[in-house]
Amino acid sequence: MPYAVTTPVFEGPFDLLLHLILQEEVDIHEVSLSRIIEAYLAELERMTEMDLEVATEFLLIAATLIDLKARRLLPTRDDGELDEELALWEERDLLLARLLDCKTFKDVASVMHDLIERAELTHPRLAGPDERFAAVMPDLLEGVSPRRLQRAFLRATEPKGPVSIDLFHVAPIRASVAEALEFLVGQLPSLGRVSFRQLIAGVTDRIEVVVRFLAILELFKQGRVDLDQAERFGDITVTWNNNPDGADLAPIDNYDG
Amino acid sequence: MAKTEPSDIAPEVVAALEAILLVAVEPVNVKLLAQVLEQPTSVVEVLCNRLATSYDEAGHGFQLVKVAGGFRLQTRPELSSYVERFVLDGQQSRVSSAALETLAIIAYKQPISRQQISAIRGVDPESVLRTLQARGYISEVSRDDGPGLAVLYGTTPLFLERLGVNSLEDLPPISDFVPDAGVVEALEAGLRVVPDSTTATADTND
Amino acid sequence: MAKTEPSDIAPEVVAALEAILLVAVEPVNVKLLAQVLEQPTSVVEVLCNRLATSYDEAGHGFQLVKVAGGFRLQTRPELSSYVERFVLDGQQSRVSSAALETLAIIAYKQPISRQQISAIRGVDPESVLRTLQARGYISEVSRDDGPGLAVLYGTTPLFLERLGVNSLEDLPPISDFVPDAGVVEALEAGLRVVPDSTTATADTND
Repeated sequence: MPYAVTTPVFEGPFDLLLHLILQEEVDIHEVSLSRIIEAYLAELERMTEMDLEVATEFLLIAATLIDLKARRLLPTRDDGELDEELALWEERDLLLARLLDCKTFKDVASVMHDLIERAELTHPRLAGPDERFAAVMPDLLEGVSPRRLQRAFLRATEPKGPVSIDLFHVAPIRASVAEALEFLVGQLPSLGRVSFRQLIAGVTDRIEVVVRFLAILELFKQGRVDLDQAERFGDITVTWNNNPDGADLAPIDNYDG
Repeated sequence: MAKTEPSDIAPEVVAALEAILLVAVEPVNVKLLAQVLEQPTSVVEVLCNRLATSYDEAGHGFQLVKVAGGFRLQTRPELSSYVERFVLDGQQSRVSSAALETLAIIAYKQPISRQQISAIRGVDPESVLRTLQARGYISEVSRDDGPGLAVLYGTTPLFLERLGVNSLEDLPPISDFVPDAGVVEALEAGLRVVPDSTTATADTND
Repeated sequence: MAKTEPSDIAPEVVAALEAILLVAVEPVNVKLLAQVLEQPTSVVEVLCNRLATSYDEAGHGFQLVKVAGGFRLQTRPELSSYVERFVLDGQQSRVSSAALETLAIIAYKQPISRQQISAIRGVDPESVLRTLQARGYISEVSRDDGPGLAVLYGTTPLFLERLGVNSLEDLPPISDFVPDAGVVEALEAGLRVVPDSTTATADTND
């Protein structure tokens, strides 16, 4: 039997996170992240009837936030644990991309709501042809016996069992960093120097942009490319490193979309 | 109190009359129209007749006629060949299994509301009801006396005729029904924890 | 053969068009109308639009609109209070906001798997998908060819009918909804990674 997966107030962890950041208008220059985490944990506690999957999602995001906060509190070292910092940016960018998607469709949903409301003011003609045409109507019941009608009734009223094997957990993740890497390694050597914007030309899915960006970071980590960004929010120039030590690409972590 | 003359009637009331006639599936009697429009029945009667005349004069493909104690919009007789062609061309000729299940529920449980059917099938039967009603197999038989005054559906004489039975009593009984092997299996499958590849192919169509 | 101009059309064809629209229970596409009326689709399209305009101008209580890929007769929105008083059963139960958001994702990203929807919403949409499917707003349109053979969902014509739009292209483009710079900035700031000390001074130079 289905179970409700909604908490009374928030429809999932993104919903809460969006609300906290956008509606609460927490002071973003001071303690934003810790306030968000606190509220998050409070919400988690409030979920008395816990659904395991939802709770896991909530926890996962709370953990990510705590991670972000914790690193912010640590002093930066100039020699920098570059890998760690990159990983942190990756986490944040994924979260940000998902939040933006979530926000986009929340706004779409409200427009759809308005469309439905407007459409409900009209009522279609449903009467169909009148009895004068009964003789012409093709007989839909041709070949239907009383026995078959009985069977249809029994089928309709029997308790419903599970109809199919649930393959939810093995459904493919479309945007994979490995695939993006493969694509980039195929393209970059011939391009030499190219802007990130060019590399994502024609990509419409935000998550794919993020994944492609992560792949670039991965290449940077492995010394395959050099990155240069002239100004904040400016375009990033990617330069293929032509003479690496000849080693194959190291295995990479996979990120969940 | 001054008597309302049809000539004083706001155009909106005439438009509302047309709107109601458009959505009505069965002929609507003047009393009901009068109630919804908040006008005296005599005025509504005049308005209906006037509307009928104006449709005739404008040469519309539909007409407003008084049948079975009420007014209804229907197609003009001269155009029946087009309507027949449309009815024959535009529709599939076999009942879908969803439609048959809905029809079976109505046959055995009538009078029954859309909500009740939905509760049994787990699916909103709206579009199926449209089809079945358009085919004349079911009709609105009454209104529930609950708060929503929901429309209750039942089967028609045409349905019995097409099924080749004399009356509803001649349908195979379902009350003394003992679940057969298939149902027992389905119930067991519902309780099974480990996914079983056989369930995917166990769907037996008649 | 001489090209048929809508102006040459016999009044009977227009009347027949009206008759067909009156008996249709679903939006009728122009191709079917053209077939039954034995006219080119371009002519039928013009006739339908002309009819729609003439109904508007004459102030009838009904209108002709293009919805879900076809033309249908429906009541004019301004008269909804009258019609609702008459049609008591037609009330749809509300679509929840969770269902609407899921529906929005499916509408713009179809075909899409449950897993992909979950990635966007952060919530497994299983029960919502079941509800939407039961209502006939979405259906399983295909299978992913990846290893999981995940079911892919898409919206149905009934969904378009409920929204009162003719096709998916009539929905506002998704680019209209991409959060603006202010929102992106707020989110970025809320999820700031860089230690506070460095950003505290860096935010004056935009």
